[in-house]
Amino acid sequence: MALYSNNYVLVAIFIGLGIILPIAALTLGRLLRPNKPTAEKQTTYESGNDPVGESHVRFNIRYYLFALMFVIFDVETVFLYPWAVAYDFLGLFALVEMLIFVSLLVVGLIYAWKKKVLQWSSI
Amino acid sequence: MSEPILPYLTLGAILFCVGLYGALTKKNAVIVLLSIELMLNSVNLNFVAFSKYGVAPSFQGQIFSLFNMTVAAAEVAIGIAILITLYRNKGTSNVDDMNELRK
Amino acid sequence: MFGSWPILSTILFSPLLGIIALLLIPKHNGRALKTTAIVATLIPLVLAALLYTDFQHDTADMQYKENANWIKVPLNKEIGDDLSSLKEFFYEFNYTLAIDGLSLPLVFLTALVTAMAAFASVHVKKRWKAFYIWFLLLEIGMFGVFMARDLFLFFLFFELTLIPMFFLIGIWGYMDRERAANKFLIYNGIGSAAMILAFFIIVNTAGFTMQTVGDATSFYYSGSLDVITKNLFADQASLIHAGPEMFPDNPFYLSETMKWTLFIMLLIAFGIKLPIFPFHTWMLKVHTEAHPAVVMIHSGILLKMGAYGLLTFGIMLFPVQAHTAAFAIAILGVINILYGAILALRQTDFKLILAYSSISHMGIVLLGLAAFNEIGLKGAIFQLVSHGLISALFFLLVGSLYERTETTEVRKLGGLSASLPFICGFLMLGGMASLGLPLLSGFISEFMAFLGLFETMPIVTVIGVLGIIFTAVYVLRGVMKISYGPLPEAYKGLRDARLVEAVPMITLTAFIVLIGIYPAVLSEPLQQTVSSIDEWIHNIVKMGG
Amino acid sequence: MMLSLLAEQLTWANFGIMFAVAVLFLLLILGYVTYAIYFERKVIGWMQMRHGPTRTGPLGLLQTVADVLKLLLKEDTIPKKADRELFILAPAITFVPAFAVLATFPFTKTWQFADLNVGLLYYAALSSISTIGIVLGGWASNNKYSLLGGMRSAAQMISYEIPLVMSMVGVILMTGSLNMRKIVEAQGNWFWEWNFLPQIIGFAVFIVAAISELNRTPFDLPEAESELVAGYHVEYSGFRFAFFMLAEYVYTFAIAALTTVLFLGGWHAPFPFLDFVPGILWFLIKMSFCVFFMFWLRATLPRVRIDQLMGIGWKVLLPLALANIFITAIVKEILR
Amino acid sequence: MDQLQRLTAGDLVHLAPELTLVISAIVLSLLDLFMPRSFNRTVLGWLALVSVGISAVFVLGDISALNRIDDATGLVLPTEPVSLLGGSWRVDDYANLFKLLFLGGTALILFMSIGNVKEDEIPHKGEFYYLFLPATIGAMVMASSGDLITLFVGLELLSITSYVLVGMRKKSFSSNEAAFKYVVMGGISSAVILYGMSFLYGMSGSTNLAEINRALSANYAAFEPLIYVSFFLLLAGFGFKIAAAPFHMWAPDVYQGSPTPVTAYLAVVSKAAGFAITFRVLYSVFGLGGLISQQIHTDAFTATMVVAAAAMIFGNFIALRQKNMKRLLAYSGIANAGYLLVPIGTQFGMVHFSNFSEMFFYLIAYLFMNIGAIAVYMIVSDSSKSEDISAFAGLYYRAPATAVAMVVLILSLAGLPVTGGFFGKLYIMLGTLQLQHYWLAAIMIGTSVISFYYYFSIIRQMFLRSGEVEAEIKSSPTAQITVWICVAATLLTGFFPHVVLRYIETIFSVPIDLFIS
Repeated sequence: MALYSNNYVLVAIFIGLGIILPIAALTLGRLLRPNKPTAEKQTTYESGNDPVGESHVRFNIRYYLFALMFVIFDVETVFLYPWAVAYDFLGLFALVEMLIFVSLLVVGLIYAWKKKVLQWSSI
Repeated sequence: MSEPILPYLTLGAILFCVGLYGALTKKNAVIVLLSIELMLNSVNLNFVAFSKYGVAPSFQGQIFSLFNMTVAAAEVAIGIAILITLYRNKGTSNVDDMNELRK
Repeated sequence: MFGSWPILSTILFSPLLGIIALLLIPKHNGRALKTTAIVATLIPLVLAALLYTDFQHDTADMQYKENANWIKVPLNKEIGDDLSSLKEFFYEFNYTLAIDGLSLPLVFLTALVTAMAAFASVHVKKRWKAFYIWFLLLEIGMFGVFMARDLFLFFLFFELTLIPMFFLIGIWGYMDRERAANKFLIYNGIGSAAMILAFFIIVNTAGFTMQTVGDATSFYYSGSLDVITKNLFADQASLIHAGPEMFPDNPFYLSETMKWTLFIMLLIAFGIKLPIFPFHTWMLKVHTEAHPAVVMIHSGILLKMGAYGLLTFGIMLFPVQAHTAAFAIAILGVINILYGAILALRQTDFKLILAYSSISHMGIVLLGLAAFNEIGLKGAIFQLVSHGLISALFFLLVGSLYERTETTEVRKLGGLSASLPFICGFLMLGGMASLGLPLLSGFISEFMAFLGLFETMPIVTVIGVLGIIFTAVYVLRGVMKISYGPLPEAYKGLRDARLVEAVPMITLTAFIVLIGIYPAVLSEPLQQTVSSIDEWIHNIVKMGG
Repeated sequence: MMLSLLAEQLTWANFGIMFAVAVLFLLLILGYVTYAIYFERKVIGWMQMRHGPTRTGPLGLLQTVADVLKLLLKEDTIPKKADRELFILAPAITFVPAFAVLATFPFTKTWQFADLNVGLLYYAALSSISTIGIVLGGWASNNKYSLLGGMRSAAQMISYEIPLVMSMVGVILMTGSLNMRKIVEAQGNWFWEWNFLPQIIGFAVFIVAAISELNRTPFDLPEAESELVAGYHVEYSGFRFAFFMLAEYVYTFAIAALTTVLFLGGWHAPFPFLDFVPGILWFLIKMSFCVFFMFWLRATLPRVRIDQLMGIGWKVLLPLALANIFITAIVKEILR
Repeated sequence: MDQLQRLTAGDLVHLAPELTLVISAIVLSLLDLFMPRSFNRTVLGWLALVSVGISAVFVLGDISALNRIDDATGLVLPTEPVSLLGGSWRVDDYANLFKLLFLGGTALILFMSIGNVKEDEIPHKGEFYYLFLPATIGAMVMASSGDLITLFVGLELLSITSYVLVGMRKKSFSSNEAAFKYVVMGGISSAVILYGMSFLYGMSGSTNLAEINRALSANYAAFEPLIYVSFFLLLAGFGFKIAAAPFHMWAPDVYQGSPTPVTAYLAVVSKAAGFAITFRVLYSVFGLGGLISQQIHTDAFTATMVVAAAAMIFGNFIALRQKNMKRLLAYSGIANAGYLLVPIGTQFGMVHFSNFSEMFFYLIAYLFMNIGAIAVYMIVSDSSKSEDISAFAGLYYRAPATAVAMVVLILSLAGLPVTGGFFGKLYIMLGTLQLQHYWLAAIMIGTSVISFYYYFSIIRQMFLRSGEVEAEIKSSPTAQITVWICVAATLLTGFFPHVVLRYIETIFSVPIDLFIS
């Protein structure tokens, strides 16, 4: 266990390789591929028509609502994981506590549900 | 204090200051919220570092940082929610445009 | 006469009857409201008169003492482990009333001037109900100030005069009334601040008493003047005398420096009210802007509260300091006299002339106090009463004049004795009393004050007497200009004083004359108190020096 | 082999070996991707009564190789209006975590790269980073289709991340560890002792959520070609495009491996008497089945609508996942 | 794993006040969700009020359980406080008194808002009512915590809920803006507090307040600079929460933008909760044990006094220039935070151990006078649709009784006799004088005098001016009753302060209830 950090060396190697590969491949590609840009090539694709208006449009508000829901629920798993790992030591009391905790979350879910946050009305 | 902790604390302090600076000076509301998150995360770094290399290592620091994360998430969720209503009403997320009050 | 009947409380709260009665009367019925209010102020006046006659003249003790437990705040007892025998530890502020020869005349003066002011307020034109309610509340506050024998209680009543006065100035005053009310509030607020700070430093040091009954010890802080005086002067075992060499970090020790600080703070606190020279501006504003009936009370009584407080708390609690500072106080007095007089000379508004004259006259009180002998002290008190009566009379007249002419500008007035012989007659009489004509109250008081000071500081006295000459000039000039000379067209056919105006004029004048002719009426009840104070101060000073 | 290396003091030599093995693995993965694509086309072709690629090489085996070479040689245009830096960065951001998550999988008892205590957490944490790459790519292209694609991808990812993560809690409860090796070891030698049976709800939720996380049919809304042309990678061409594809297929590998580890008993044989077959083979078989299953689904199911997609995630999977957690916990408590 | 502390059913009794609120908050939110749209949400307000009442009954039960009266002597026998979950949750008189205060304040605010929430301003009326409950739970957790983690969670529960409450007027830009500013400032202050806490934890390896103090006392020499750093960070963070200058910037904007009942909530309950933790943390970490004899101790409490002085001076001076009533109240709140910090900063002395009752009494007085004043403001601003002080013009003619009530409340705010506010300030000042911090007492009194000016400007408006409208003001009975309750309480605490103080002193004991051990 003393050399546990070796595991992370390996992880670092993986991440490093993950970075090296795109760099290497793209550099190699640059040497091989042709590069003859024209104005037409570089226009934004809109089914063959000339692009209309600005593309950085305003997003539907739904996206944000879901993002908020995600933040809340995802972070709660922070408590679920340690609890699950240590569940064998904790026993019934922790189960009840977690039940309370999660039922609060469920109330939140019901709230969102009733308030029609989960209803996706448009694209 | 044992040696290995110093870099962590230094990094924490730097992040904290960067966050504080950002939160106080930035114009874009989202960046302000991000800066606050940065501050909170620098604190987490401190806690985790202390819980491993502190004078009296203990697991409480890690627990604390877990709580911090959730709290930070809740806080930023509220922040964004308010920002959305703000944006709906006035169509801006620039902090400088928030000058309705004090008039 | 009163037996065990709590006469002081009865007087103190008798205006409440009036307030309750007023509350029941509909607010548009001005006549009923005014009548009720006048009757309501007569009740305490009658009671005060009875009190005056009943008062024992042959003792300097506090009389009609009433004491009721009120606030007893427990403090946390966990003060160290070695005090396991500690049973109780608390702050005690009691409802303690009593009067001596010093406060008796002032209580009576309050009742008198308030009643007269109630008469004078028939000129008030709006919102009578609220006016009289505030008016009567103010009376309660003033009574309380002169009766309270507990620092806390005194402070409460002192502040209680503040709020009604604010409204009385602010609502029923003239054009610039709001500024006047604000100025009044802030200046007096600062005075109260200095006072409360000084008072509670005293409570926290000199008010601390340790009492052991059996094996149970109790500590307490008290606001009672008796306790504080006892700790300061009688009980040498009290912790306030234990300096750092005996008891390091003694929280109760009252060092010389601290005593000086406290004395100066009290001087400032009461000096603002008095007013002493640099703190007087607010008072000018009030005199010119407030309704004359209100100014009657203000000039007649409220200013006296300053002098009374200075004597009872400043000088009596810190006699050594006061005695040492006697010269400075005298100088302040002289500055007041001269400053007031000189500026009064330059004024053309009769109200301002009277305001500056008040400053000048209050300077004489300071001189009397600074003399530190019996005659001087007596003179100061005489001056308080006398000036109270005279200035009340003056403002009563001013109110009546203004009612008719709608101006107090001396230059615009003239020859009024033709159309208003009655009012102008009293104006003349007031002027005479004010400049100290013998056989009127002004003479006897100024004479005693100067005489007292002459014994100790002859040169200062001589300079002060200069002020009297100025007084003669400005008072006479003002009064003459108003009464004689050509009568402007506009003022022809004015109606002379009505009965409701004449009654207070006559009453006040009667008292002025009474004191002037027969000063014993005032000096008899005063005598024992004054001489015991004087003796006592000199004993303390001798011991301290 | 790796495990013994990990137990030793880190030297340059050891590092070199580790690096070499990792490179080897990378090449293997690239090979896998190449043939997974081939396999997918073939499978779908058969299912649709077609042949799939046949021309290039024997049985069309070289088809994907040719595709890769084509992409490598193809001109790489970056639209003028695009945000250049982000446009270039996005594919890399998508790819790096895809490869990095592979570091912790235990392929057999001995064959594992990094033996992390928090292996599962590591996977969950890293895998969500890829979405950032997709959103960035969609945004940086400055194209309406790609932006929509990117946003959809984000919405989908965040909606299914939660059921995914929560469905794994059941497994963690069973094992009491986040270490993937321990999770496999905790599953018995008989196939009914594997987690997929006791954790059947969790398993179902996991599969649905995992496929959605992969943005694969029937949940491939971000690149729904009939609506958004090609979704977030409309503007990408050449090898940059290839990296998006690469990431997607590496993830199929990762998810399949994860399913195997969590629910299908990892290297265990379904019956103890089949133990003679090497563990790595079992692992590969199970994993291949998972991969095949995904291709199968693609050929079978139509794409869902976005409101259905979100509905399933929040209103069905999340409650189910939560229920699963408590059913597991309560049953454990009763059996204790 | 034996550090793990389990709860028993008996322990749940001590959690009952909080649990009541938790359950009712959940039930109310579900009710709100499933009630038909046409149903009037006001009933939720009443239900919330009832639950607050039940919770208060539980707290009272706790108090009587902790302070049994000896049958023989009739004296109160304080028992050791209940400590749950490894010392992270403390049920002691300190906490219970604070809880009563929070519940009382919340009840008054709920009561005053019932019938005064306008649907067109606050679309989610039901939420508006029941969101006060979690906020109050947060405050109660803060009061009861003996551990940094619990404390922080409580703090955030209160803060986050208040962010939402502030932004409740969804369609009003100023409300949104206030909420956002509050989030940002609150977030920064949370981070600052946490950063300070992280050092405390680092130096001691524990998050328990008592253990931190023990560890710091044992080796303060090694950590001296870090102790200072953590103290100042905490002071700054707490300063934010209680809106003491120079950390007050958020308060005026937020008070102005919030719905009026929420302004009252922030000004009273939220602030009181801030004081609950400030007092507890400063005393149990920096005010005890081996640190007491150190320079650190002196410096820490001197710094607190300086902050108190700054708050009094800033608050009162800036308030002079305010035209908007809510901003005025905000600055007055800043000044009051200064007054309340004084008993914390003065520390214990040779004969002085009454810091808690000083602070607490003033909090009580502050609660009533502030809620009362805000209720009057609500009545006035509802009828005139203006937030300025000038809305009060001629109130005496339009609603004489209310105007008179306001006079009492303002006298109390200004610290004039005979009101709770007067005695509260006086009592704090007496403590300061006992410890001979004369400069602080002088600042206290001096700034109070300055405050006369702006407080009386309201009186001037009401009595000396006449407004544009002469019509009589119609106000809801709940608001009226709130005003009169507050006036009565203000006068009673002014005339009979000793009754309240005796109660506090009887059940509260410094060594048993304050020192976490």
